[in-house]
Amino acid sequence: MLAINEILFNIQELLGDNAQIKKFFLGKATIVINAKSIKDVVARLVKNDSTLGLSAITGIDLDKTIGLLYHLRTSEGIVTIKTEVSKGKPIISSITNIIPGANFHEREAADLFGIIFKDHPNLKRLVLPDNWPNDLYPLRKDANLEDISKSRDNFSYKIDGSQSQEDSLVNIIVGPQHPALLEPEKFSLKVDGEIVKYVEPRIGYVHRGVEKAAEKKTYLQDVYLVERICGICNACHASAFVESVEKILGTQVPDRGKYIRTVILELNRLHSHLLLLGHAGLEIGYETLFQYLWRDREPVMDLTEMLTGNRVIASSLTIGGVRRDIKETHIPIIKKQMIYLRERMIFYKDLFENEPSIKLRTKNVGVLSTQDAIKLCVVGPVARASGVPIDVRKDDPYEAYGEIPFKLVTRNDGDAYSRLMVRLEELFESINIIDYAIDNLPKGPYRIKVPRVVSAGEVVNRVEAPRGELLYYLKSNGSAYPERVKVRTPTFSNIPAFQKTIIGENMADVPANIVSLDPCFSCTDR
Amino acid sequence: MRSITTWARIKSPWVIHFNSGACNGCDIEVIALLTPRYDVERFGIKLAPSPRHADVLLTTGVVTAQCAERLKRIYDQMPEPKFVVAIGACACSGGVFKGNYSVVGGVENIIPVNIYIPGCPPKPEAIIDGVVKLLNSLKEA
Amino acid sequence: MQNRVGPSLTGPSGILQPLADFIKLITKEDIIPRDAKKTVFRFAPILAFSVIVFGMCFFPIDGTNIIPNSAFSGDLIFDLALLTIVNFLMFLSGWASASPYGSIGAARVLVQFLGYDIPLFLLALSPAFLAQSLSISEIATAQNIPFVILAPWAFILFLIAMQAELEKDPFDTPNAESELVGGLETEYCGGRLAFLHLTRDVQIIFGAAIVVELFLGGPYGPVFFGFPTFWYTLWFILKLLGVIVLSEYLASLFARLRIDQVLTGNWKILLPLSILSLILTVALATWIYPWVM
Amino acid sequence: MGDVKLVKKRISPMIKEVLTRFFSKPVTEKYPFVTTEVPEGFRGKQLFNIDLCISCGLCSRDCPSNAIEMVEVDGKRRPLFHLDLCIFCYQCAESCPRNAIKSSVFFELASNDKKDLILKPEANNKTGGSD
Amino acid sequence: MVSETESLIAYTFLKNKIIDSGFCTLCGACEIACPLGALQLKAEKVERLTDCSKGLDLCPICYEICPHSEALLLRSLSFVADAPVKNEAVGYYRKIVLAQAGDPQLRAQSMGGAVVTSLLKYGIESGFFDSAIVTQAESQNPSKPVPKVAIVPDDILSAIGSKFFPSSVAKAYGSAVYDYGQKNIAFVGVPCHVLAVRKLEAWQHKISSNLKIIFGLFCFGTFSLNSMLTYITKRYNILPSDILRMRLSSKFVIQTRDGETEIPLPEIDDHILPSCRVCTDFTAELADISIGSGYPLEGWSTVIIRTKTGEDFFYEAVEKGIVNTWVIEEEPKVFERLMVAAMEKRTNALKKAKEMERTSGLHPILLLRESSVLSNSRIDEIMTRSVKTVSLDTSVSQFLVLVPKFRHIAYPLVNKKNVPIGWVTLEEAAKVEKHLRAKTSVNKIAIRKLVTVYADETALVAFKKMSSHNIGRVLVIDRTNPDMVLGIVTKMDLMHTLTKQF
Repeated sequence: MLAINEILFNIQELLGDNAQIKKFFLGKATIVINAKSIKDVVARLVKNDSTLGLSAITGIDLDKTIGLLYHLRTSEGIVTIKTEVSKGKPIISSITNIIPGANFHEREAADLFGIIFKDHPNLKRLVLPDNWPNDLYPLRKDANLEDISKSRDNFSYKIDGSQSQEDSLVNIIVGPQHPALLEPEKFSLKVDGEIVKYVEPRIGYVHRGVEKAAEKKTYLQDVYLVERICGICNACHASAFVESVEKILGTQVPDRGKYIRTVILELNRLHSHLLLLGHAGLEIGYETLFQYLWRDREPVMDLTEMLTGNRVIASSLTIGGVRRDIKETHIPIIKKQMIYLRERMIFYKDLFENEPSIKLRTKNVGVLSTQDAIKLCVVGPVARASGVPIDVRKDDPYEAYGEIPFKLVTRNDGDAYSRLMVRLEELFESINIIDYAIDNLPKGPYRIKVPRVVSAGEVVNRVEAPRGELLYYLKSNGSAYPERVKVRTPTFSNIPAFQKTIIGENMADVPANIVSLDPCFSCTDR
Repeated sequence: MRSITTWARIKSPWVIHFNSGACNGCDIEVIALLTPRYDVERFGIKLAPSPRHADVLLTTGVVTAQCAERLKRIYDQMPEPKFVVAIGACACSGGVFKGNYSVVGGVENIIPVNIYIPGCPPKPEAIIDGVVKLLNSLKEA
Repeated sequence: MQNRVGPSLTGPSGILQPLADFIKLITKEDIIPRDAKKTVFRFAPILAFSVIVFGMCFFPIDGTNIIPNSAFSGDLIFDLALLTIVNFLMFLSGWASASPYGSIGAARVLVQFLGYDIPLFLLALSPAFLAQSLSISEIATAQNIPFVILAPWAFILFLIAMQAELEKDPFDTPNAESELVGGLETEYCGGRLAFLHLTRDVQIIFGAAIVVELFLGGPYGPVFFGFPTFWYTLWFILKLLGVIVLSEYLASLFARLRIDQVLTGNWKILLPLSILSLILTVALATWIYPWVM
Repeated sequence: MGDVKLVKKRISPMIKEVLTRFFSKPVTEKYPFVTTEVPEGFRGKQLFNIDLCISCGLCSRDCPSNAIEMVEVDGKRRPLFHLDLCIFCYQCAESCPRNAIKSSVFFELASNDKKDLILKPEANNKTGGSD
Repeated sequence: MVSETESLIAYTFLKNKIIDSGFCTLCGACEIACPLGALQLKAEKVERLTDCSKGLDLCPICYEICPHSEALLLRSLSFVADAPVKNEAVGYYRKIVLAQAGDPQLRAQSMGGAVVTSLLKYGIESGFFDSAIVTQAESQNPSKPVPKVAIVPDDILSAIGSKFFPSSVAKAYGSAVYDYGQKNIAFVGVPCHVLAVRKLEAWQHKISSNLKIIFGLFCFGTFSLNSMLTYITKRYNILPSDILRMRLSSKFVIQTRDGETEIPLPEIDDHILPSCRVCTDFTAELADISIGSGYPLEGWSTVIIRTKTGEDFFYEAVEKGIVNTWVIEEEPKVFERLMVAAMEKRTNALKKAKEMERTSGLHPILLLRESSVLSNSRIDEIMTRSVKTVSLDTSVSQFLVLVPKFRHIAYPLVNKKNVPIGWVTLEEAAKVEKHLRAKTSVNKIAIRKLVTVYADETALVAFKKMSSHNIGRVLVIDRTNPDMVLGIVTKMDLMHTLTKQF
C-alpha cells in the first residue's frame, strides 16, 4: 500500500497546477481535479500501487454542477478525488476498465444522478425499477418526486422474465422469490448443461430511497432511519452515521460510551456471523447445523434485548454516546453467555474442520484469487478469505477498537470454505473483544449533550460492518437537516465478486456460492 | 364434514414467506420461528417451498415499486383458502420509509391483508401470537 | 433430533399431524398449469401411490403375509422392481408439470435412482444367498441368526443405498429446496400433492421394511406368551421404528451432496463395494457358515 | 461413499452431538401456553398518561416515522399513536419533558383490523388505546 | 397542570425578563430542562441555539423553571411545608442542630465543620444516594468553580471549601441524569439553585425523578466572576491563577501563595449579582437539609433539618458517628447570629425589591401578594395560639436565652396587668453590646407600635395591615376584650395558608 504523501506527490507531479490538494479533508486528503483528467489520474495511481481499491463514488448536487467524489482506499485511510460535472452535459469517462470494481458504483451514480459514464460496459438500470421514467433522477435536489407517487398507479407491470434462448444455454432465473434467498434479488444465469456460463444480477428490489429520505429528516430521526437500512448490521449503520455527525460537531464521546458502543457492535457482529453460518448450513442442505447454529444465536439476541430493549434493531447508539447504560446486574449475565458461546464455537470449529460433507460442498467452490479480490475492490471477510488483510477496525480504529487487542483473521485460498472459516474465527475474536470491553468498562458518563443543529461541514467515515467496510459520506449545511447522506454498504462492492466466482462452477453450487458472499440485499439497495 | 376440513386447515397451515423490500430484520425473526427455541412446527406450520403448497403468505417489508408486481403474482399463484399476514411496521403501513419515492408503502395497497403484526421487528412470540389469532379467527369464520 | 419439539398439538402429541396435512391438502383448490401434460399430470401421483401400497403387502408382518399365500419365490426381486417403478412414476409426474424446476428435479430423480438401483439389487442378493431363496418370507424365516451379524458390511451398504433411493439426506438432491424451488412437486397442489407426499412417506416405510425383512429377521423374535402373531407384529413394528430412526439419524448427520458427487460416489465407490460384499458373503456362506449354522 | 468417513482424522463431532440432543429435552419454549419473561427494558407498547401531558407536541415532531399525530381531546391537543407506523424506538419517551410516555413490556399487538392499532388518548385513563 | 403564565413560547419571557435584565445566576437549570436542548449556558450568558418555536405548539418550560421567575414558587414551597416550625427568619424546619465532622482530619481541611463533605462521603459509601453534585475548583484557576458529578468518595474530598462565584450545579445535575444515568442524586447548591431544582420537582419534569436529597448552603450572595476578578487584579494586582482560597467573615480575605490580603466589604459590594440583592433566602429554605457556618463557634456548622428525608438521613449519619452534634439551645449566641443574619438579608432584600419595583418597573419575586386564597381563610384558623409573652422586668440576656427555646424571633411585651404594650424582637436585642445586655431591660428596646387584628377577620386584612405598616407580624386580640391576647399572625403563617392548597 502506497503512503499517502507518495500518492499526493504523484498527482501533483502528473497534473501540475490544476490539482489543488487539501490535507486531512474527507479522509486523509482530497484532491480536486477537473473531470477530463480523471481517467489518467486513476490509471497513474493504480499503476504504482496495485493494492489501491475504490471504496465508493459519491454524487452531490451542487445546484449548478454535480460533484463526484471518488473515495480511494489506501492502507492509511481514504483519499478522495473530487471532480465536478456540469448538470447540462454530465459526461465523464468511466474508470471500470482500470478498476473493475467501479462498475456498480458508476451504474448507481448514473441511475440516481443521471451522469453518463463514457464507454462503461453495460450502463443499465441498477437500483431503480426498469419502468422508471428515464429523465427523472431522484437524488437531484430539483427532482420533483411528487408526480411519481401519482404516476405509480399506472406503472406498467412489464414481465421481465424473458426466456431468451440464444444458443444452447438454458436461462434459469433464480428469481426474487426463492426459499433459499432471504431477500428478493434476481440472478439470471445462463446454464450450459450443469455449468454456469454467465450471470447477470439484478438488484434494486429493496431500494427504498433511504438517501433521499435522510435529507428530509432531522439528524436525530436519521439515526433511526439509517439503522433500518439493514436489520442484521443495524448497529454498524447507526455507529457510522453517528460518528460522522460527531466528527463534524467535534464532540468527544466519553470513554464509557465508546466501550458500550463497541460491545453492542460486537454483539451485532456475533449475531450476523452466526446467522450467516446457519444460513450457509441451510443452503448446503445441512438442516441440523442450521437448527443448532440458530439455537446458539438466541443467547446473543437475548443479550441485545436485555441491553438495548429490542432483539434485533438495537437503537441504542445516538449522537453523543449511547442511550442506555450497562448496569452492574447485566455484567455477570454477559460473562456467563460468553463462556457458553465460546464452548459452542469450539464445537462448531471442530465440526467445520472435520465434517466431510461440508468440505465436499464448499472446498474450492467459487475461488476468488487475491488479485481478483483487489481488482474488484472486495471488502470484509470475502477479501480477508482471499488474503487481502483489510479491516477498518485495524486500519483506522474507531470507537474503542484502538485500545482493545484483537487478531486480524485472514486466509489465502479464497474459496467458499475459507470464507466461512474466516467468519467462524472472527467469532472468537468478537467474544474476546466483548470480554475485554466488559472487564475494563471505564466509569463515568456514557453520553454527552449534543445540540440539534449541526454546523456546516463534510466528512467521510468508515466502519467495519460484519460484511466489510461500510462507508458514510455526510454533508451538513448548518441547519437541522443533513444536506447529503451517502451510504456505501459492503455487499454493494462484494456483488461483482459473485459474478467472477460463479462462472465455470456448476449449477448446484450456486446457493453455496451466494451464501458464502453473505449478501445482504437490503444493504445493497438502500 | 365441514368441521373436519376447518380442523385440518387450522392444524396444518403451511406458510410461505416473501420479503417485498424489508431490511430483513423481520425476515430473520420469521425464520427464527423454525429454530428449536420457538419451533412453530408445534402448530403444524411448515415452510412450504413454493406458493402452490402454501396456505398463509407471510409478507415482510415495505412494498417497493419493483416488488409490488412480484407480490401480486405470488398471491395469485396460491391456491384458494389463502390468508395474508403483514409482519412488521413496514408491511403494515410503510413504517420509517413511508413516503419515499420508490416505496408503495403497506402491503394492503397490493393484496388484502388478514392480520397486521406491528413491531420493528416484532418478537417471534408476537408473530406466533398473530398466527394463533389468525387460526382462531378461522375457527369462528 | 434437531433439539426441537415438532408437531405436538394436532391430536394427542401430534400423531394426527400427517392426517391433518392430508385432509387439508385434499380440500385445497386444484390448479393444473396450462401447458402441463394433463393426463399424466393428473394420474401419475395416484398411480405411484397405488403401486407402492401394492408393494407393501409382500412383507410378512405377523408371520403370515397380509394377503394370504401371495408369497412366491422371487418376490424380493419383484418388490425392488416395484420400488423402481414408483420412482419412475415420480419422474413422470415431475416431467409432466413442465415447469423448469419440475423438469430438472425429475431429471435428477431419474439419474439418481437408476444409478442406485444396481447396488441395491446386488446388496439384496447377499441375504437372499444366505437364505438360499428369493422369497422375502422365506428369507425372514431362515434368519435364526439375523443376517446383520452374518453380513454386517452388506447391511451398512444396503442402508446407504436405501438412503439414496429414498432421496433422504445426504442424497436428497431432487427435492433440494435451496436449488430447485420444489423439485418435482413444484407445480403440484391440493389433492395430487397429498398423494405425492403420501407416496414418499410409504416409500420410507417400504425401504425400512425391506431392511427389517432382509437383515433383522423380519417379524420373528422371542415370543413370551399368548399367540405369536401379536408378538410378531410388535417385533416388526419395533424393528421398523429402529431402522427409521437410524436413517433419520444418518440424514441429520450430513449436508446434501451435489448431484455430480452423488453420481461419482455411486459408480466409483458404492458399486464396486457392493460387488465385493456379494463375493465376500458368497465365500463365507460356502466355506465357513455351513459348520456354524 | 461409506468409507470416506473412516479415512479422515477425527470423527465428526456432530455424531456425538446429535445423539446427546436426541435424548436430551428439547429447548422449545411452549410460548402460547407459557408466557415468556421479557427483560424489563423491552420496548413494547407505549403507556400514555394524559394528566402529565402538557401537549407541547414535541413527541410528534421528533417521531422518525411520524407515527404520532396531535389530535384535539376536549380542548387540548394530545398525541395519538399510530402503532402500525410506529417503530418502537421510544424517541418520543426520550423527548417528552414529563415522562408522560412510559415503556411497557406488552408485545402481543397483532390484530386483524387496523383500527385496533390506533391508540387514542382518552381523558384520565392511565393506559391509552382502546384494544 | 399548565402554569398560570399560559405563555405560548416561554423563551421570549425568559429572555427579556431575566437574561437581559441580568437576573440570571447561571445555574443552567433552563438548559437541562429544555427538552429540545436549544438552550446552552455559555461562560456568562444563556444562549438559544435553534428557534424552538418551529413545529411546537407551546412550551412554557424554560421560563417556569427559572428560579427567578414568579411561576411555581408556592408549589415548590409546599415540599417543605410539612415541617412543624414556621420561623420567619429561616422558614420551615424540624430541628436546628450544631454539627461537625466526626473525622478530625476532614475538619482541619475545611473552614467550617466540614459537615457537608462528610455527609456526602457517607451518603455515597452507604448507598443512600449513588452520586452527588459538588463544585470543585478548577486546577489552573482555583477561584473558578467547576461543577462535578461525584460518583466515588474522593471526588467529594477534592470539593471542600465554599465558593463565592456562581457554579452551574443544575447543569451538572442534568448531565448526571442524562450522561451518567444516575438514579439517586444528592444535589448541593446555594438557595437559588435549590429553588431551581425544587421548581423542576414542582413542574414534575422527568429529571426530578432521579433526585434523592437536596443540601442547601447558607448564602450571603454570589459575586459575578469576571467583574470581581478583573477588579482584584486591577486593584490589588493579584492574578486569578495564584489565588489559593477565599474567606468571608467580617472582611473578605484572599489567601495567595505569598500571604493574605484583606478587602473591605463595601468594596466588593457592587460586584454582587443583581438577583442576589433581591434574594430573601439566606438559609436555603427549600432544601432538605441546610448547612452553614456555626459562627461565632469555631469548627462547628449550623444544620437546619427541614424535611423527613433530611431527618432520616442526618440521624442515620449521626448514629454511625460520621457527624457529632450539639444542641443549639445551649449556644444561644449562634441562634441569635443566625436569626439576625437571616432577618437582615430578608429585610434589605425586600427593601431593595420595593425600591427596584418603583424605579425600573421590574418586580422581582415577591411571594406574598393579594390572592383569593387569603381572602377566604380566617385568621383564627391560621394564627399561632400558644403565645409566649415577655414581662417588663426581663433583661436582654435573659430574653436572648429564652429565644432559642421558643423558636420565635419576636415576642409581645406585656405590662404587669398582662396587657400587650409592644414587641420585643431579636434584632433589637442583638444590637445591645454584649457587656450591657445583663443590665438593660427588655422594655428599653421594645417597639411600641402595636398593630392588632381580630380573630374573625380574614387573612387578607392581616396582610394589608402588615404591608401598609411594613412589619412582619400582627397581634390577634379578642373583639370583646382588647387586652386579651389570642395569638400572633406572622408573614410565615400567611405563606403557609397559600402553600396548603397544594
